[in-house]
Amino acid sequence: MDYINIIILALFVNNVVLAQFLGICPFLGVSSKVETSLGMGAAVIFVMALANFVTYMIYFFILKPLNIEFMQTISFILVIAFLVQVVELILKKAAPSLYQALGIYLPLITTNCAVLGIAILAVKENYNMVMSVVYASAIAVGFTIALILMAGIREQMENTGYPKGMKGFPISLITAGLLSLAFMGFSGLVK
Amino acid sequence: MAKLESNLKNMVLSLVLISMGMSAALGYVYVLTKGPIEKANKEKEVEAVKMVLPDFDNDPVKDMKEIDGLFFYPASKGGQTVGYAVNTFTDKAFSGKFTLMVGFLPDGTINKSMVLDQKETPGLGTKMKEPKFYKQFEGKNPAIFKMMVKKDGGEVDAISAATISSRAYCDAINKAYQLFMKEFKKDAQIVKDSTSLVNVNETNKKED
Amino acid sequence: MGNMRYLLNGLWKENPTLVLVLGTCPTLAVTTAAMNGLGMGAATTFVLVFSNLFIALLKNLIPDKVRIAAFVVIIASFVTIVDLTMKAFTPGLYAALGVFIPLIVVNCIILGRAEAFAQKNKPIPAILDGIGMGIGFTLALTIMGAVREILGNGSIFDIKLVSESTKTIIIFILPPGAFFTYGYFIAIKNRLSANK
Amino acid sequence: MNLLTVSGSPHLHGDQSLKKIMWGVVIALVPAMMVSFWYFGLAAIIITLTAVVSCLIFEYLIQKFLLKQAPTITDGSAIITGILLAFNVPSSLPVWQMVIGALVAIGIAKMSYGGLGKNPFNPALVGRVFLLISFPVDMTSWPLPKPIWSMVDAITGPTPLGVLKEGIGKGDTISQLAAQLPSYQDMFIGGIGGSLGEISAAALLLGGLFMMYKKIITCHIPVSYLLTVFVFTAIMWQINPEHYINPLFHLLAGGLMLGAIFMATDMVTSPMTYRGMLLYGFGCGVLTVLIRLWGSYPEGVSFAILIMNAVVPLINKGFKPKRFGEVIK
Amino acid sequence: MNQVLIYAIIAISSIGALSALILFFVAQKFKVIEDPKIDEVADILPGANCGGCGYAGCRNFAEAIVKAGNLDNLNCPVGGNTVLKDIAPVLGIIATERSPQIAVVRCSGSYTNAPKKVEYDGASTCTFANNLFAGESGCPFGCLGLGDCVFSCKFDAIYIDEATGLPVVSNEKCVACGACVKACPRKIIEIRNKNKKDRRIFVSCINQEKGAPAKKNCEVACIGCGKCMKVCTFEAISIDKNLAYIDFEKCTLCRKCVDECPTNAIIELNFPPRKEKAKKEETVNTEL
Amino acid sequence: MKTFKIGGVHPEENKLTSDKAIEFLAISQKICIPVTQHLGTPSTLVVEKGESIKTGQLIAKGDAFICANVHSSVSGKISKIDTAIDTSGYKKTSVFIDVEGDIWEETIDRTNTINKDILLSKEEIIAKIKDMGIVGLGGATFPTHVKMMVPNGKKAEFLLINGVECEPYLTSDHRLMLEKGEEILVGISILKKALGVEKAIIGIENNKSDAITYLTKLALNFTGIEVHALKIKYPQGAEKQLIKALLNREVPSGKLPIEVGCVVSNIGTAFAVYEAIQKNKPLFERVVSITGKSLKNPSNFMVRIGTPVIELIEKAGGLPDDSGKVNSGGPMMGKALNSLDVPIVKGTSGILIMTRKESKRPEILNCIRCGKCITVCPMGLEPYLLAQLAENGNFETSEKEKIMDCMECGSCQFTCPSSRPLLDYVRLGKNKVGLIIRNRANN
Amino acid sequence: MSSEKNQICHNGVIQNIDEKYIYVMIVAKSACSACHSQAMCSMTEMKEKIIEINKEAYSNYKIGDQVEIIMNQSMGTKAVFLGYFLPFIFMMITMLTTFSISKNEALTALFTIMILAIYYLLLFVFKKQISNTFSFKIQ
Ligand SMILES: Cc1cc2nc3c(=O)[nH]c(=O)nc-3n(C[C@H](O)[C@H](O)[C@H](O)COP(=O)(O)O)c2cc1C
Ligand SMILES: Cc1cc2nc3c(=O)[nH]c(=O)nc-3n(C[C@H](O)[C@H](O)[C@H](O)COP(=O)(O)O)c2cc1C
Ligand SMILES: Cc1cc2nc3c(=O)[nH]c(=O)nc-3n(C[C@H](O)[C@H](O)[C@H](O)COP(=O)(O)O)c2cc1C
Ligand SMILES: Cc1cc2nc3c(=O)[nH]c(=O)nc-3n(C[C@H](O)[C@H](O)[C@H](O)CO)c2cc1C
Ligand code: SF4
Ligand code: SF4
Ligand code: SF4
Ligand code: SF4
Ligand code: FES
Repeated sequence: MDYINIIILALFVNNVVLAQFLGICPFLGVSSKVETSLGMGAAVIFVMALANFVTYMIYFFILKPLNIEFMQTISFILVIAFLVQVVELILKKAAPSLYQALGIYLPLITTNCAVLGIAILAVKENYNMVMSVVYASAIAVGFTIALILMAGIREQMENTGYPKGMKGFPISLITAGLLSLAFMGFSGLVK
Repeated sequence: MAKLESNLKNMVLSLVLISMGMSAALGYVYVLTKGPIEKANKEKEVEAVKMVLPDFDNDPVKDMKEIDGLFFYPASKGGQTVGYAVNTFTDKAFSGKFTLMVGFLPDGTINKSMVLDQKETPGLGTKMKEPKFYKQFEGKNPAIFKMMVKKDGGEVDAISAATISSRAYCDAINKAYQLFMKEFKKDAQIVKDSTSLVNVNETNKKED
Repeated sequence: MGNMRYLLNGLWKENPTLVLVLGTCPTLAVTTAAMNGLGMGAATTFVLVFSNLFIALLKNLIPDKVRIAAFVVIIASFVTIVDLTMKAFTPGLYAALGVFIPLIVVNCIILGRAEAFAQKNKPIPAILDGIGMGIGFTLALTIMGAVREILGNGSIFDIKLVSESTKTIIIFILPPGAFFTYGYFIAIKNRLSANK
Repeated sequence: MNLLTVSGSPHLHGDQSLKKIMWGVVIALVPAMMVSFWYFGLAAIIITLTAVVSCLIFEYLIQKFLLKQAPTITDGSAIITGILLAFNVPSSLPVWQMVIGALVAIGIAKMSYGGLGKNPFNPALVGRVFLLISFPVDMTSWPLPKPIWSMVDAITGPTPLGVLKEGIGKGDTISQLAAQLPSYQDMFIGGIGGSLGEISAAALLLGGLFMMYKKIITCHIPVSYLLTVFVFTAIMWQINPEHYINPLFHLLAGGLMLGAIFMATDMVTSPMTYRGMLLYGFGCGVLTVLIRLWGSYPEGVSFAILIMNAVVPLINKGFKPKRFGEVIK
Repeated sequence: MNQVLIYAIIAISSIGALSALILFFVAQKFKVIEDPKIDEVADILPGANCGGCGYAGCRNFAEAIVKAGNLDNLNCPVGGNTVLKDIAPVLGIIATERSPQIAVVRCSGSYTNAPKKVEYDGASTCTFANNLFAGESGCPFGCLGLGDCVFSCKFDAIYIDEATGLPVVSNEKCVACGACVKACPRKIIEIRNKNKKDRRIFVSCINQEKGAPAKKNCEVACIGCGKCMKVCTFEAISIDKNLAYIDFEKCTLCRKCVDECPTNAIIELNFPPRKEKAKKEETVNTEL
Repeated sequence: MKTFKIGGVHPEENKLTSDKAIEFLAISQKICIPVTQHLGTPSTLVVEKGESIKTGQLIAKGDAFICANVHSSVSGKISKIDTAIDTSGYKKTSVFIDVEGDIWEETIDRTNTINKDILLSKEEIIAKIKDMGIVGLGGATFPTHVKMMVPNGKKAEFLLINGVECEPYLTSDHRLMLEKGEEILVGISILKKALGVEKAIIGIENNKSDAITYLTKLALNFTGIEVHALKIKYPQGAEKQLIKALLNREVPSGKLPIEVGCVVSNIGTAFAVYEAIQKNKPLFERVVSITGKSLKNPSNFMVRIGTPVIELIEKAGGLPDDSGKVNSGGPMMGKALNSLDVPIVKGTSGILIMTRKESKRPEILNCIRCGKCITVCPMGLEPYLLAQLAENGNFETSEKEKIMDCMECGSCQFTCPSSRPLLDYVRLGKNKVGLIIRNRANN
Repeated sequence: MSSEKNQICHNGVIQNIDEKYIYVMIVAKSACSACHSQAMCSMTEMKEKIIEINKEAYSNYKIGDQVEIIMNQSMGTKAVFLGYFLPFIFMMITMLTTFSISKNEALTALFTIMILAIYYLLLFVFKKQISNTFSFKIQ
C-alpha cells in the first residue's frame, strides 16, 4: 500500500503548494480562471511525470555510475527545459492541431520550480522508478487541486470585489494561507 | 564586437564551449569541496557520538557496525569499553520518521541522547530537543525505568501537546536498547537491582 | 555616477520579493527563521552577481537562439558551486534550506533573464543590478524571517527573546503563517509606495 | 412640498432583512450559551464576552481606519462570529489568546476580503483553527464542566473524542474504553468535557429548529451533513465495532452538531442552490469522518468545513439552478 | 578525481551540444513572423492599456501604427505628443503636432440651477437611471450625477462635486482618453482642446428642447436664442436643434459670447477674473 | 390547487378596492393622448392642429407589423400637437384636445345589450381588432391582432385568459370579471374563433373566489371555456408561469408561448375585444384602480385614455400628505411617476399611491450569498450573479447566464435581505446585452 | 446561439494565405496574460503562435486582417485529454505493468519510452482525423 500512502501524502497532507512551497509562481499566476487552471493542471501532470521519469534515468543511469551526482542540478534543469521543448516539438509534428489547441501552457511550466524540486526530492527519497513517477504525478495532481480551488475562489472574488489595498498578490497569498490552514486538517491521515 | 549569428555551427560550438568551461569549473569546485564535505559529514557523526558518550580515545566511526538498520559505535578508552553510541530511529513520529543518537554505558544505562534529524512540528515536537525533555532519560536504565509516557503507564513526562513525539522518542530509545541488549549482552553487565544502578551513576559522575 | 540607481532599484522600487514577486517558493519556505532568510539571500545574491557578470561578459559570444540554454548552464553551475560550498562549510544552514538551494536556478533564470533582455550588457551595471536585486531579496527574506521567528518562536537569529515557557504563535513558522506574513508584507509595501 | 421618489420596480420589499437574520442567529445561539454558562461558570462568560467585544472592536477599527468604510458593527455578524469563536474554545483559554483569535477571524478571514459577505472562509472557524494550531496545549485542555459560579480552576480532562482517539491510538478496543465515555444522555443534554458550545446537542438542536422556523436556514446542509456522518460511521462500525465506535456517538460527540447547525450553514461560505448544499453537506460529512477516524486530530469538523468552504465557489459554478424552460435530456 | 572531472565535462558538453541542436531545430521551425517594429513601438507606448486610442490595448495599437505606417489620425492620449514624436523615427516619418486635449462636462444643472423635482432612490448607475426616467431635475438631457464617468476613469481624473452633484474633471490628471465619454449614457462629456493655461470656453448644456421647456427645468440651459452666434466674429458658434455649439478649433477664446448669453450657459474656465463681470453667478470652477 | 413550480413570492395582497364597483369618471377638460401607446413601431399621426374630432375617431394609424391604431377618447378640438412627458419623464408626441361635449362616432353601438352571436369570420375579426386599436391590457400593451396571427408552422391549441391579477393592490381585472363576466366570455369566444382553438382556460387566483364562482357558472353556457382556480403566488400572472401552472408546459428560453401551443391574453383585453367586435367600439377607455393605504377613497374607475393622473387622484380624495411615490401599475412591476400630469394610457392598470415610509428603499448592504434570490426567481436564474456581472460590466458572461430570460418580476429584489438593487442592475445588464445581441445580428 | 457558451476565442492577425490554409497569428494570451512573470518568461521564444485554418468558406479574408478565431471549449478539454492525459495514462500503465512483471528498471524505461513513441506516432498517423476535430474557425 505504499503507493496509496504516497498518493494521499502528496495530494493532501504534503500538498506541494500549500505545505511544501513549490510551484507558487504559477499557482499565483495561472489561478484566475477555473478553465485555464484545469488545462494548466493537465499539462503539469504530464510534464511532471515525464520529467521525473527522465531525470530518474539521468540520475541512475548516468550521474550515479559516473560518480558525478553533484551535476544533478545542472543536468536536471537542462533536461527539464529541453524535455518541455521536445514535447512541444513532438506535439507540433505529430498533431499540429492539438498543439495549437494547448501549447500555450507548456512554456510556463519550465518556470515552475516544482518540476525541478520534485525531481530532486524523488532522488533524495530514494524512490524506485515507478514510485518516483507515481510520486510526481500525485504531486502534480495535488498542484492541480490547489490551483482549481484557488481559481474558484478568485473568480468569485472578482465578482464580489475586495479592498483595493489587497488587490493582486496580497489577497491571493492570504487565500493561499487560509487554504493551507484548512489543509492542515489532513495532517496525520497517513503515517 | 558584433553578436554571433545563430547558425548551427556557432550555436553548437558556443554552447559546448560554455558547457565545457562551466563543468570544468564545477568539477574543480567539487574536488575542492569533496574533502570538507566528507569531513563535515564525519564530524557530525563523531560530534554526535562525543555528545552522548563519556570520553573515549578510539575512532568509533571506524568501528561502526550496522545491525538491523541501526548503527552501533563502540567507544573505548585505553582499550576499555566505555559505552556504545547507537544511531536509532522511529517511524512512529508525528511527521514520519526521526533519528536519534543515544549513548549506552556498558551496563545498558542511558548516558545521553540527542536528536539527529527530525521533521516534527516546530514549537511542538521540536521541544524534544530541549533539555527539559531529554534530561529525564539521562542515567536511567531501561531495564527498570519504564520507558513509556505517563499516559501509557510509563514514567516519562511527555511534552505537552506532543505526546506522539514523546512516545516516538521512547520508541526509538527502546528499539536501540533492545537490539543493544540482544547483540552486546555478552559484554554488558546486567543490572539486577536499582542499588547497583545508583552506583553506576555515581561512578559515571566521577568520570565526568 | 548613475550606476548607483541600478543598485538601489532592486532595494525598493523593483524589489524582487515585494514588487516583482519572484522566487516566491524560497521566500515562503525558508523564512521560518531570520538566519535562514539571510543564508538563502546570500546564496542567491552570489549566484545572481556572478551569473550576471558572466552573461554580460559572454553576451556577444552567444548566439541569440542558444542564449537561454547558455544562461541555464552558467546559472546552474554557479548554483551548484554554492550548493557544494554550503554543504562543506555551513552544513547546518544547508540542511535548513534543503531543496531550495538547487531551486535558486529557476529563480535566477527569471531574474537573469530580465537582465539580459533589457540589453544592459555592460558588466558594471549588470553586477550592480545583481547586487541590488540580491540585497533586496536578502533584506526582504531576512525581515520576513525575523518577523516569523519572533512571532512563532519568540527568538531572533536563534536568540531567545522571551522565556522558555512563554507561548508563541506557532502557526507563524508553519505554512499558513508564511502565506499570511508574505501577503501582508506586500500589502504594506504597496500602501507605503502608494503614499509616496 | 415633499418630492416624489422615483425608482425602478419593485417598489415593495419583503420582511426579510440582514439584521433580522443575524440577530435571529444570535437568539438561536442563546440556549447553548446558557448551557455553557451553567456548566462552565464565570470563565465561560468572560471568554464569550471577550470574543464578542474584541470581534466588534476589530471590525470597527478596521472598517474605520483601514478600509475607510462606514462601520457596520450593528448588523450582528461580528457578534455571531464572536459567539461562535467562543463556542469553539475551552473555557480555560487565556483571554489574550481569545483576542488573537478574534483578530484573526475578523482581520484575516473577513476584513481582508472586504467584510461581510465577501469572505470565502468561515471567520470563526479560521480563528479557531488558527488558535488550535498556534496554542495546541491551551486549546486541547478542557475543563470538566462543574455548574458553580466560580473562577476556581477546574480540573482538565479529555473530551469523549479525545479519549477515543487516545485509546484507539494505544490499541485499546471500544469495550475497554466504554467506561471512560460519558452516557448518551449526558452527551445530549450537556455536562461533558469540551468547548463552550459543543457540550449540549439538545440546546443546539433547539437553536437550529428556531432558525429553520424563522427561515434563516434550510434543512439541506445540516441534514445531509449529519446523515453522511451517520451512514459513514455506521458502515465502519459494522465492519469492526471494536475499533470504530457506533454512529450515535459520533453524532453527539464533539463539535458536529455545532458545526452542522451553525457553522456549515453560514450562508456566506456555503453553496447557494439546494443541490449544491446537499453536496456540500456530504463533503463535510465525509471529511469529518476521515479526520476523526484516521487523521491526527480527534475532531475534524472545523477542518472539514473549512476545506469545503474552499470548494464552494466550484460548487456554485457547477450547480446552477434549473433554468425555467431548460430542456432536461 | 580527474576522472570525475572528465566525466562531468563530457556529460554536460554532450547535453549542451544536444540542446544546441534541438534549439536550432526549434528556432528553424518557429520563426516568428512579426515585424520587429511592433515591439519597438510597443516599448515606447506607455503601457497603460487604457483603450483611449481606440484599440484593445497598447500592443494592438502598436500593431495598428506599424500597419498604417504613418501617424495620421492616430493618437495616444496618455503619452501625448512626446510618445508620437518618439515613435515617428521608428516608422521613419515626422510626427505632426497635436494639441493636448481634456474632457469637458457640458452640463451646469447643479442642485441650485436645476432643482430636483423628484428624488431618485436606486442603484447608483447613470446608465440604468437614464433608462428609467428623465432625471431628478426633469431635464432629459442633463447630467444624472450618479458617476458612471467617475467609475470609468482609470486615472482618477474625475469626481462628483458633492455641492453641485456634477462631475468635475481635474486639469492635471485627465489624459483625454475618452473613457468617460463612452461611459456617459447622455453623451454629456466631450473631449476638447486644452488650450494655453487650460483655458476653455464652451456651451455647458446639450439640451435640444425649445427655450421654454428647457428653461423650465434648468436656469442655465441653452435656449438656442442665437445671440452668441451673432456676436462671434470667428464663426466658431453654430446653432442646431435649439442648441449652440462652439467649435474649439475655430474659437479664439475672445470671451465675447460669454457675456452675451442670457442664461449664462457659456462657461469660461481658468481665465483671470474680469473687472466688470467678476460676479458671474455660476462658473463651474474646476480645482485651481 | 395549481400553481407554477419554481420560485415566486407572496407579498401582502392589499386588495383595498376589490368590492368597489367600477365608476365612470367624469370627462376631463384637458385631454392629452400620446400617439404611441403600445409595444412596437410608433404609429403615425393622421389628424392636424385645429381639427374637430369625435369620440372614437382615429387619430394615429399603425401601419407597421407590430403597431396599433390610436383613437380619440373625447370629442372636441385639437388645440395643439406637441410633446408631453410620459411616465418616465421623457417627451413623446401627443395630441392635446380641448373637450367639447361627448359626441361619439355613429358606428359605435352604445347600448348595453349583450350581443352573443359572432358574425365575422376569422380574418375579419383580426382585421377589426387591428382597426379598433386593441392592445394587450395585461401590462405589455402588445398589439393583440399580431398575437392572433399564429406564425406558419405553429399551431395554437389553447387560449389562456389571464385573470390572475397577481400584483398586490390592483383590482381592475377582478372588478371587470364580476361586472362584465358575460361580455368577457363572448370576447373569449371571439378570440377562440380568431385563433381557431377549441379550448380556452381562464386562470384566476384564489383570492378572487367570487369571480371564480361567477365565471364558472357563466362558462357553462359557453363551449370550450374552463375556469381554473390558482394558488396565490406572485408572479403567476406572467405568461410563462401561467402556462406552467395551467398546463404544466414550459416555454423554452427565448421563445414565445406559441412554441408550446398557447396564446395568453388578459381579461381586460378579452373585454376590449368584445366591445370592438360586437359594439364597434375602439379602445379608448379602460378600468383603472386607484389605490393606496393612505388614500381617502380608493376606487375603480372607467377612465378615458388621456385623462391626467391628477384628476383620478382628486376624485379619490386628493393626494395624501404623506405620499412618497405614485406608481402607474402595481407595486411589483409598476413605474414610479415623475409627475402627476401624465395621462392615463392603454397600459395603465392602476395608480398606486405609496406613503413616504413605504416608498423609501431599505439601506443597501453587502450580498451575503444567502441564495434567497435564486430560490425565489421563477425563471431559475441567479439574480445576485447577474447583478454582480452587470455591475462589473461583464456582459458576455451575463448573456451566458441567461440574463435575457429575466422577466423583471422583481421577486429577487423583493426578497433580498440585504435589499440589494438587483433588478436595477439586471435591467442595466439586459439593456447592454440586448444591444450586443442586436449588434451581432446586424453584422 | 447554444454553442456560444463554451468557446475559446483568440484575436489574431492573418499572416499568410495559401491554397489550403489561412495562417493566423495569435498572441497566446489566456494563460500568459494572467501570469506575472510573462514579461520575463522566455523558455521558448514564442509568445505568438501561428494557427492554420482550413481555407474553405473563408475566402474573403486578406493578409493583415484582424480576425477572431474560435474553438469549442469542449474541444479544448478533448485536446488536453489527447495531448496530455492519454499519454500520461499509457505511460503509467506500461510502467506499472512492466515493472511489476519484470522488476527491471532499464527494461521498464525502454518500454515506457516505446509506448510514448508509439502513441505520438499514432497521433502522427491520425493527424488528418484529429485536425478535423480540432480545427479552428474564424468568427
Ligand atoms: C499543527 C500541529 C502540529 C503538531 N505537531 C505535533 C508534533 O510534532 N508532535 C506531536 O507529538 N504532536 C503534535 N501535534 C499534536 C497532536 O496532534 C496531538 O494533539 C497530540 O500529540 C496529543 O495531545 P497531548 O500530547 O496533549 O495528549 C500537533 C498538532 C498540531 C495542531
Ligand atoms: C418582439 C415581440 C414579438 C412578439 N411576437 C408575438 C407573436 O408573434 N405572437 C404572439 O402570440 N405573441 C407575440 N409577442 C407577445 C408576447 O408573447 C407577449 O405576450 C407580450 O410580450 C406581452 O407579454 P408580457 O406582458 O408577459 O410581457 C411578441 C412580443 C414581442 C416583444
Ligand atoms: C411578472 C409579470 C406579472 C404579470 N402579471 C399579470 C397579471 O397579474 N395579470 C395579467 O393579466 N397579466 C400579467 N402579466 C402580463 C402577462 O405576462 C401577459 O403579458 C398578458 O397576460 C398577455 O395578455 P395581453 O397581451 O392581453 O396583455 C404579467 C407579466 C409579468 C412579466
Ligand atoms: C446561519 C448563519 C450561520 C453563521 N455562521 C457563522 C459562522 O459559523 N462563523 C462566523 O464567523 N459567522 C457566521 N455567521 C455570521 C456571518 O454570516 C459571517 O460572519 C460572515 O461569514 C461574515 O462575512 C453566520 C450567519 C448565519 C446567518
Ligand atoms: S476624465 Fe475622462 S477623458 Fe479624462 S482621463 Fe478620465 S476617463 Fe479619460
Ligand atoms: S456626466 Fe454622464 S456619466 Fe457622468 S455623472 Fe453625468 S450623466 Fe453620469
Ligand atoms: S426580476 Fe428577473 S432575475 Fe429577478 S426574480 Fe424576476 S425573473 Fe428572476
Ligand atoms: S438575496 Fe440578496 S443577499 Fe441573498 S444572495 Fe441574493 S443578492 Fe445576495
Ligand atoms: S519560486 Fe516560482 S515557482 Fe517556485
